Formats: sequence, C-alpha cells, structure tokens
Amino acid sequence: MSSDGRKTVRISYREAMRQAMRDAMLRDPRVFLMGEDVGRYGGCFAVSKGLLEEFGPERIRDTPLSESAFVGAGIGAAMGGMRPIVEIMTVNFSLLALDQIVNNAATILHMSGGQFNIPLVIRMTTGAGRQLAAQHSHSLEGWYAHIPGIKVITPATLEDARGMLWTALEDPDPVLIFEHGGLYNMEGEMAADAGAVDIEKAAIRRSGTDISLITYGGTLGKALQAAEELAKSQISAEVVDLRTLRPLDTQSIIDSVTRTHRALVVDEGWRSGSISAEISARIMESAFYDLDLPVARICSAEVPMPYAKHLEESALPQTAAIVETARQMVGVRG
Amino acid sequence: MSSDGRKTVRISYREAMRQAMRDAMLRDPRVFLMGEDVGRYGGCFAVSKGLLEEFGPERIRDTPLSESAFVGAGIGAAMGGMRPIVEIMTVNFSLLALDQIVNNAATILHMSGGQFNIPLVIRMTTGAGRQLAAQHSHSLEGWYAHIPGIKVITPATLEDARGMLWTALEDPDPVLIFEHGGLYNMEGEMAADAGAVDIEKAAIRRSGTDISLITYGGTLGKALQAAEELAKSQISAEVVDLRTLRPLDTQSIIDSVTRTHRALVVDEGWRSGSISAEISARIMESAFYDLDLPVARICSAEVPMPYAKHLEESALPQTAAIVETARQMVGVRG
Amino acid sequence: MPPQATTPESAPAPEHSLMLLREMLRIRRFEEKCAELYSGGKIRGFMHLYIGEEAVAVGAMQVLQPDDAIVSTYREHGHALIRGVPAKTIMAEMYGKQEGCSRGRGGSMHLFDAATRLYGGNAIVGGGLPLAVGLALADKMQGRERVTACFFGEGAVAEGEFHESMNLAALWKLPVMFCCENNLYAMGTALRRSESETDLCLKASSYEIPAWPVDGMDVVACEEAARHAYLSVHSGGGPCFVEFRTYRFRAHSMFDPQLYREKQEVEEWKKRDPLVILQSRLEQQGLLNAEDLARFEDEIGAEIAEAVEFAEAGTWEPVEELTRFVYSESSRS
Amino acid sequence: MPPQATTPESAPAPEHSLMLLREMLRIRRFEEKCAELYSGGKIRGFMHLYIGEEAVAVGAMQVLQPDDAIVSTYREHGHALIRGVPAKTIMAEMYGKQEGCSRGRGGSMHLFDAATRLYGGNAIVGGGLPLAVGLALADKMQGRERVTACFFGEGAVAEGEFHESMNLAALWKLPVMFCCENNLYAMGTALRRSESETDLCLKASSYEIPAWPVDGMDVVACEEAARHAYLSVHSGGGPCFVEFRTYRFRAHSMFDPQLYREKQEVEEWKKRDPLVILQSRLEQQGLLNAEDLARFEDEIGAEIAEAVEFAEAGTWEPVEELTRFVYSESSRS
Ligand SMILES: Cc1ncc(C[n+]2csc(CCOP(=O)(O)OP(=O)(O)O)c2C)c(N)n1
Ligand SMILES: Cc1ncc(C[n+]2csc(CCOP(=O)(O)OP(=O)(O)O)c2C)c(N)n1
Ligand SMILES: [Mg+2]
Ligand SMILES: [Mg+2]
Repeated sequence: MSSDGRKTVRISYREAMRQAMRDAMLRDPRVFLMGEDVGRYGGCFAVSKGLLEEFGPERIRDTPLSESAFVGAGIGAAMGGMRPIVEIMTVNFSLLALDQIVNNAATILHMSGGQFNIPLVIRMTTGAGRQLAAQHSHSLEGWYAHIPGIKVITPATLEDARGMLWTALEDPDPVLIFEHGGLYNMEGEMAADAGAVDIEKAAIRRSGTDISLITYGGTLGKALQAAEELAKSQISAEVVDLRTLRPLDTQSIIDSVTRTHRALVVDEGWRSGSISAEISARIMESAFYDLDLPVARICSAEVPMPYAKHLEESALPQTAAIVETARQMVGVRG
Repeated sequence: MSSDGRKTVRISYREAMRQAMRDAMLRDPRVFLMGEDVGRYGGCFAVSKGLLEEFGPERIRDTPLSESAFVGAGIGAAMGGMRPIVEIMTVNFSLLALDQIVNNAATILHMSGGQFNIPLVIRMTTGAGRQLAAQHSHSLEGWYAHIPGIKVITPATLEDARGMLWTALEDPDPVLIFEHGGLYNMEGEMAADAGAVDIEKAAIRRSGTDISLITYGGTLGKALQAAEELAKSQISAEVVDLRTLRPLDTQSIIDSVTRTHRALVVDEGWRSGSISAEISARIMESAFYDLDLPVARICSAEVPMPYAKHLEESALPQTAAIVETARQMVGVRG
Repeated sequence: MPPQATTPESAPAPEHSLMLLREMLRIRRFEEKCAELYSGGKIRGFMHLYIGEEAVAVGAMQVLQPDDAIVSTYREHGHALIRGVPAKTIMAEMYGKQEGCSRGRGGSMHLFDAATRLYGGNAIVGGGLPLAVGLALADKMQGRERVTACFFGEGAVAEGEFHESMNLAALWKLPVMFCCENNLYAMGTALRRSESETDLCLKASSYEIPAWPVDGMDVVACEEAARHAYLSVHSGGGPCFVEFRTYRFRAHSMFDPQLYREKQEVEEWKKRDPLVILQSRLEQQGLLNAEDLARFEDEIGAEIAEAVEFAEAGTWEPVEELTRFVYSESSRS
Repeated sequence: MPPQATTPESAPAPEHSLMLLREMLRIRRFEEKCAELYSGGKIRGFMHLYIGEEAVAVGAMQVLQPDDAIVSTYREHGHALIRGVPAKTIMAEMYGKQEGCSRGRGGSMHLFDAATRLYGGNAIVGGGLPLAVGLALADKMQGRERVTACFFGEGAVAEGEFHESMNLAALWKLPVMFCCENNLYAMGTALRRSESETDLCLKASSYEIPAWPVDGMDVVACEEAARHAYLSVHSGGGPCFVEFRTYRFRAHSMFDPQLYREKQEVEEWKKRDPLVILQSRLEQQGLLNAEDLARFEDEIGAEIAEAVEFAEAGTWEPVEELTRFVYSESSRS
C-alpha cells in the first residue's frame, strides 16, 4: 500500500518502461517499436525483452545499423499515420541521426505551414557512470533541448518511466525520451494502476525551505540523497525534478527559488552550454531580486569521459559535492 | 592609412578569408582545402575562387556529397601529418558529420591518453538573414561550443577573417571556424600587412561605461550600430566581441561587466540553451554582486526560420531591439 | 555526351501526347516567370530551376495515383505543378505570402501540399529518402496499396542517407519508387568527380533493387519507364530505381557563374530539349499544329498571369504569428 | 552453415605456420584471462571478445609493415596484440591503470598505440572507416608508400559512413585495405536481417573496389588473401576489400544472453575453430608435436601472467589530472 492507500507493486524502471511500451502497443494498433536489436536480442538493455514474442516482427522491428535511415523512416511513418516508437540504442549514436531530427522532425510542421505534424517518439539511453568511456557516455539531453520543434523528456522515477510514454505518443509532435542507463535497475514500489502522466510540469520530489536543488534524470537520486544528508544538519533542501527539458517549466523553477532564495542546479551534462546554464539564466531573468546568492551549478567536468573508474567518478556530479556546495551556500546567510 | 599609421587596403571579408587560405597554402605544404565545390565551382560563397587554378586539384579537393566521410577523412589526414582545412558548405549540413566531430575529433586525443592530437580546421558558413528558410538558417556555433575537445571561433571582423585561420592551423587540436554568411560582402579598410591573430581573447570593439553589449559573429555589427545609436542619447555602451566561443574568455566578460554593471548578451542562436545562457550563468557566478540588474539576452525567436522576409526579420536579433532593451536597462539606475 | 533519341516502344494516344507537351510547357513558362520575378526581387532566398528536366516530372507524374505520396528536393517546382498543386499557391509561396502552399514559411525549396500528398521539397541533399521509406512503411503496415515516389539528384547518391535508405527499403520490400534525376552535376561537381562507379543503376542493384536508366529528355520514354517501375512497386515487388538521364539548362541556383562546364556542352544538350523533341515528333506525325501550340501558350500564359496576380494580392502573415507551427495547435495527435 | 575447409594454394614454411598457431593461441589465452578478470571485476565497462576470429587478425597482420597504419573497432584485443602492442600495456589499459596503452582513459574499446601506428579501437560502428580514408590520404599526399588497414564488422556495412568511405577511398584511389570481419551477427542481428543483398563483396564492387571473400577460420588462407590485397593496394591500385568469413564463439559483449542464435549453430562453427584447423593440419603434416604446443602454452601463460602482474602493479592516474588530454599540452601543432 502506498501512502495514498493505492495498491502498489514492486517494479524496476526497466520493467516499468517495458510495461509502458506493451500497454501502448495494446492500446493503439498504430504504435510500433523500431530500432537496433529491439527484437531478437531483446533490447540492448533488455527493455523490450519479450515484446517480439508477443507482438511479432512487424510491430517489433529490428533495424540494420542505419541510424539516419530508421530515424528518418520513423518521421515518415509518423506522417503516414503510424505512431512509431523509434529506439536509438544510446544517445551517442543519435549523432548519426541528428540531421533527420533537427532538419526534418523539428522543422516539417513549420516549413509546411502547419500541414504535416510528426507524432513520433524517439527513445534513447543516455548518461555515464558505467565505465563506457568517451564514445559511450554522453549526456546530451540538455543539448537537444536547444532545438525548437521537438520536446525532450527525462523520466527519472518509476511512475514517469511507466507513464510518460503514452502521453508522448499522444502528443502530435516529436518527443525525445532520454532514459539514464543507470536507472534501469532501480527498483521500488509503484501504484499497481499507474498510468499516463503529464509531460509538461516539473515536480517537487521533496519540499524544503533553505535551498532548491534543481535536477532531472540520472542525478535526481543523487540530489535526493544529498537532501537527506543535508537534513541531518538541519538544512532543508527542496528537490525539483525538471522531468521535461523542453519546453522547460520555468514557473515551477521560479516558484521554488522564490521560496528558498537559493538555487543549485545539478546536471550530468558538460558545464558549458548545459541546460543548467539555461536554468541559471532564467532564474537571473525572473528571480534575480529573490536570490540570496548566485545560482550555482554542479555539472560534469568538461572532459571526454575517461574509462578508469576513479577518473569517471571524479568527472561526474556526486552526492558529496552537492551536499558540500549546498552547505556553503546556506552558510552564506542572505 | 589606419589610425596607427599602418598602410591599409580596402578589402571584403570574403577576400580576407581567401587571402588567409592562400597564405596558409603558401606557408605550409601540409595545408590543403577539402570540401564540396571548393574547387571547380569556386566555393559555394566564392571564398575559394581561384585557389584551384593556383594550387591544383591535389590541394584544393572537391569532395562528393559525403559530409561524414570527408570530415572524418580530415581527422585521419590530420593524424597522418597533414594540416587539412575542411570546408563544410554550411553549418546546416554539418549535422551529417556530427558523429565524426563529437565522437572522433573531440575524443581521440583523450581516449588515446594524449598520443594522437588532431590538428584539423573545419570552416563552415553559419547564420540566417537571407531568406533561406528552416533547413538553411541554423546558427549552431554556440551549440558546438558545448563540446570539450574542440575549439570554436567566430571571426567577425576583416582582421579576424584574415588572421584567425593561420593561428587555428597552428593549433594542435580541432578548431571550428564559423563564418556568418551575412559577413562575406562586408567591406572595409584592413592593414595591408595584417597577419595572424590570437584565438583566445575576446576584444572590446568599443569602450563604454553604462552597459556591456556582449556578442560575436553576425550580430557584432548590429551591436556596434546599437552602441552608436545609444551614444546619441548619452548612453555609453561597451561592445565585447567574444571572438572565441570555446574556450570562452570569461575574464574579459567579467572585467567589462564589473566596469559597466549591466550586461546585455546578443546572440543569433535560439534562446534556450544558447551561448548567451552560458554567459549569463558565468556572470551570475563571477560578477553577481557587481550587477545593477539582471543580465538580459536578445536571441533568435525559438522557431525554425521562416522564409518570408518580415517573419525572418522579426525572428532575428535586430539593432532596434538592442537599443530599446539597453535604454530600459540603463534607465533602471542600480 | 547527351544520349541519342530513342523511339519509345508504344506511341501514346495523340491527345495524351499533346497533354504531355502542354504540361512540360507549363513548367517551362512558369519557371521563366520565376526567374524574372527573382531578378525583380519578388522571389528571394535560394531558387533552383528545373528547366531542361521537365520531361522527368511530367513523365513520372502520369503514373501516380491521387493517394500516392511524393517526396522531393529543393528543385521541385515542376513536381509540385504537375502533381496538381495550383500554380497560384506555389507562386504565392515563393512570394512569402500566407496564401502560399506552405503559408510563406517554406519558400521555393519547401513546397508542401497535404491535398496532393506532396511531403515537401527538402533542402538537405539525401534528406528526403528516409522520409519516403517511412511513408512507404506506414502504407505497408496499414495494408494500403500506395506508392511513394522519391525524387532526388544524382549528387545525393554519395550521401550515407542514400545507402541506408536503399537498403532499408529493399530489406523490408517497401513500395518506394526511387526517381534519380541524373543531370550530371551536383552544383559544380560532375558525377565522374563524385562517384568511383558512375553507373548508378549498378549501385541500386547492389541492394537487390531493380533499376534501369531512361532518356530523361524524352517524356514518353520517361512515362514508360516510370510505369514499369510503378507496376512493379505497386504489385508488392518492393522498391524500384529509375535513373532519369537529363540535364539542367540553367545555373544550379540563381548565384552560379557556371565555371564548371563548357557553354558548348550546354548547347549540345539544348538540342535535346525535351519540349523540342516531343514537339518535332508530334509535328512530324502531323499531330501538332501551330494553333494547338498558340492555344497552349495562351492558356498557360493566363494561368501564370493569374498566379502572379494571386501572389501579388496575397497577404503577409502577421508577425504576431511568428511562433505558430513550432508545435501543433491541437494538443492531441 | 560454416564454409568448408579450403586447402590454401601454397603451404607456408613450417616455422611460419607454427608462429601463426602460436599467435592465435596468444589471443585465445589472453582473452580467456580477460573474461576471467571481467567476472572478477578487475576489468569493467564494455568488453568484446574476439575468440573464434583469431585467424583474421593473425593472418592479416602478417602482411603489414611497421610503418603501415591500423584502424580497428571495440573488438580489437587481437589486432593490438598481434600488431605488437605489449600484452602488459593492453592489460593495464583494461584495468584502467596509467601504464595502459591509452593511460587507462580508453579501456578495452579504445586501445591506441603510436609506436605501432594503431589508431584505436573505435566504439562507433563504422566510425573508423573515414579515419582510415584520411590516414591513407595523408600518405598519398605525402608520397609515402604506406597502407592503412581498416577492420570492421559486417554490421558496419549498413552504416552511411561505410558507403561514403568506400566511395571516397575508391574515387581517390587511396591505399586502404578494408578488412571486413563477417561473423554473421551484429549483436543479435543476423546479416540476412540487416542487408537486402548479403553478398558483401558485391557491394564493394559497386564502388569499383576489388573484393573477395576468404575462409576466416583458416589463418593461412587469411594471410594469403590479405597479401593479395596488400600487394594490390601497396602498388597504387587503390583500395581493396576482403571479406573474412568468420564467427564469434562467445557472446557479443559480457552482457548477452544470446537469444538470437541456436547453441547448435555455435557448436557447428566451433568444429571449425581456427586453432583446431591449423593444429590438426600441422599434426597431419607432422610439423607439430606435443612439446611445441606445451612450450607455446608455457610461454604464453608466462606472458599473460606477467601482463596481469604488470596491470595489478600499475598505478591510478591522480584525479588531479582528470582534465588533461582534452586539449594538447604543447600549444603548437
Ligand atoms: C547535405 C547537403 N550537402 C550540401 C548541400 C548544398 N547543395 C545544395 S544542392 C547541391 C547539389 C545537389 O546535386 P544533385 O543531388 O545532383 O541535385 P541537383 O541540384 O543536380 O538537382 C548541394 C551540394 C545540401 N543542400 N545538403
Ligand atoms: C553507430 C553505432 N550503432 C550502434 C552501436 C551499438 N553496437 C555496438 S557493437 C554492435 C554490433 C556491430 O556488429 P558488427 O559490425 O558486425 O561487429 P561485431 O560486433 O560483430 O564484431 C552494435 C550495434 C554502436 N556502437 N555504434
Ligand atoms: Mg544533379
Ligand atoms: Mg558482426
């Protein structure tokens, strides 16, 4: 039983994502999954395991290693009346399909004067932390959020893994879903009847009064741990989960900061030009006079991700750094 | 004669760029130019006109329409001891080569533990303003500046068009040069003996005391016009030309802002996640207490560029808006 | 060297031939007007003329059915016109007026039309091919017997997206009719300077896609070749590839000094002007007389005049609407 | 179905054959140790074993000269070892120690070595091909008679970068030896499910690149095929393409349940284990006796033990050095 008395089940993020896809396939015959090894292999991260057996090779399509073509085909299929879920194995390979995403998916509705919308969902794994080195550890979701015409969502909880996909599929425009590779094995209790959730609003995952920890995706867990840690020393940290990076829910960010007067953005992207910069700029623009001190950022070091464990850990945002920085910030009484 | 008494010549940005390439070809036999239509066609924007006749097809190489392969070949050739200048006709097509730029050019030095550096220069035209519509009007230089391992420079003056290339070629690492398409026809006086210039420091193009207009590339001219305009109403605006977007010369930005206490960033990129956000965030982090009011940004509207002239103009940063915003900001006495 | 004239297997019905001639003339005159308006500053941005290649669009479009789909390039005025997009909405688009077929947001390179299933001129070389594959996939998955015709130039063959799309379409046996408009140049780059193997049909075959070349200056031959391909694709045989061997009489775009080819070569090809070829053939056969031609010119002249009038009278979309169509206005797909 | 054994044209000298066997054994034992260390948590990240494919790297490397260049993939332990990168620096790399051949920054997928001109394992499928083209271009422009060997799997053939690179290499007649390791699967995707035309040599021919297949389980045949290619490339004939028909005995990476293939199929192929094939051939010819084999095992065992020791004794790069090698430390190129 969850707090609100709804029946709950124990589930992993991976399984929640799979249920979301299965549910969508059952609800709408126009929905199909296409990508590298989504079928016979069961998905690179086993997310689509079993779906081929249930839905067959027409709707669970293994593709050749042709990222640009199958992402573009997803755009075409969406215009042709289907509701494709295109899986790009990881964000690192999405660079090979960027032309289709930026020059076609994001522009066609506009270039056609509103005639052709693209109801396409693209899922991809993102993030570092598993010693996969420089070509397999990008966190580019914040970078994608720069592109008008697409939406970018980052489920960080079981409920969002289970509920964001359907809403994304019902959206008339292209939605990119970034799943942090470190989350798939996360387990917990989820309402048994969990279903579709909005993909517009940020969520307060923990309320607090002294400082706002603003984050999303793979670093939400670290921020919550940090808040727990800070609580021990009577520092009340509010944790804001952005959930959607484009369009950003600026209002929720500003509301939180006007309550706490301090903001620390935590983001696994490289610091320069990261989504955390945009958030800092928006707070500057809308809550400057509410700030007790400058907005701070904890991001990844600006280095291609090294393989060695100790170097990778030192390159990524860590709970200890969040706690330490937050302490100093709260220490500075406005 | 220029102010400092050096002999000057009247020259266009296009011609300055061509002289820079010609000079580099003459100085270093390892330098060669490769790209689409750089040879027989004379360059899409006529920048390389005449070079084929002078240097021959070995060093002025027309390539097939294979952005990923010839950019990757540039990386390989650089590792093989050459000093390639790879021209991507426009930034819009560079998305097809992004895998090579982000996953190879930017990572190999690091992945190899310092064994293989990539002395590669990639030139491309960027920007909007010529009614080329959504697929031919991107301004992604600020977006590229997010990537560690590459450098991003944006010559906005005749001297920089003439002098940045050689320095970029001498740099041991990949340098991306973004030339705003609206600048090629810009003419003016340049020192006859103009040569290599640094690619590290921002430049104060006009000194002022009331507000810092921080910009680069295609919008430098608009910022200077705005400053001129503002001067008429006794507002002294300082114009900072970033010149290099990665690594950013934070110090020069902060120095200017600590003098003027007001900052307005002007950037042709889409607002969310633009380089202007990073600049605002850095000012927040390093000059918060020197600010009389929040840093403001004037960027492109977040829309795929429309073809219609009036819509395109309304989507782009314009002098009038800079003047108006600056007036209001200075009106607010800190 | 231009290919030599081939006499098509079966001569089409006279009125059909006259219609083909008239359609090619429509493109020719329409674009001559566009060039004039461009010089006059009425049309801006990049504009690419199809003059010399009219036989391809006119021939190929004859075989397409109303519910088939079309994906094209930035050189798509001809495709749009012959597909049935009204000349006036095309002209209004090039003016940037909101009465244009893309509301003035696309311009010459981005003509879209839902009514005729024209999925746009695409300004990224090779960028349209994956879209065509996807449109065909949607038809196949929904059990609709439709064909998607994808037009692109020979320059696109060097792009990775060509390779990936050809393979995917063949692997999944999708109903795509790949129409390669081989006009021998990609801007200033001759085919022989961009492909190690210049036989494009041989490339298509390496994906197990049936492929054949056709004299792209002979509209009757073009229609015949397109029909062969269409029938094969429509009957579920998977994609086909047709190489239309044609030539661009004008500059690549409006800013092209044409340093890369000899005037002589252009003149040679102009002798094989698709309009001249058909016209003289019809005259020889006594199927065309001066009156027909005069009537065509008059009708077409009127159509174009009306289009220009319509565009001139068109209105500018209010700048307040700038950020429309970045996302859909109805919140459900 | 595994290909049937072919008897190579000319039998190599006995000691050469023994060396080939020993080299294959080096890869086999080295990787068996890697698998063990991975389970033990000493090696992390993604690791892809070459076991079953040893004949390809061993055969191909025989023909390369010291100043030739090599570009490989994430499945490159074998290429690095046989090229002459010390086993200990490879092992140290997989441990993440700064004594590793990439200072511990690359790991299993990114073995680099300037001394032997190994331009890296590349973890982007197809991503290495353009690099190989560029390295060859540099050699050609500088008048150096070198060859660049580029290894990649058959899965890479579907990537646009394959298509663009093949064409560019052929168009410019560059000295690239394309070595396609066709082990029939790209992760879980069988070749027939990813290519409409599964004859890879036919694809290569469509770029006018000489191409031929070879039994990738027969090291002598592999060396022979590689030599043919090398001579053609080295003599200025432009690129060559060799399809090495081989098989991966182990999982794709360390996290692969292998749902996509039958155990039976794997067993069939194991009967054609490249080590077994050569060993039995040599035994039949009376060129190999138990002592040789025992000696090989001892020497290799010692080499690997030393490598592990070296890796264990290796040191962690100080975290203060994290941001090194993002840009070069000398400011001039
Ligand atoms: C990916 C990409 N690269 C480069 C360009 C610039 N460009 C526009 S048209 C063109 C030539 C294309 O030639 P082809 O495909 O033969 O078509 P044609 O213009 O001859 O009809 C080029 C290089 C582009 N639009 N897209
Ligand atoms: C561009 C890209 N897409 C997908 C992947 C994920 N991936 C890694 S290895 C692999 C299979 C490649 O198969 P193949 O080229 O045959 O080489 P093999 O592993 O069989 O040696 C895939 C799909 C990748 N690394 N890069
Ligand atoms: Mg062409
Ligand atoms: Mg394989």
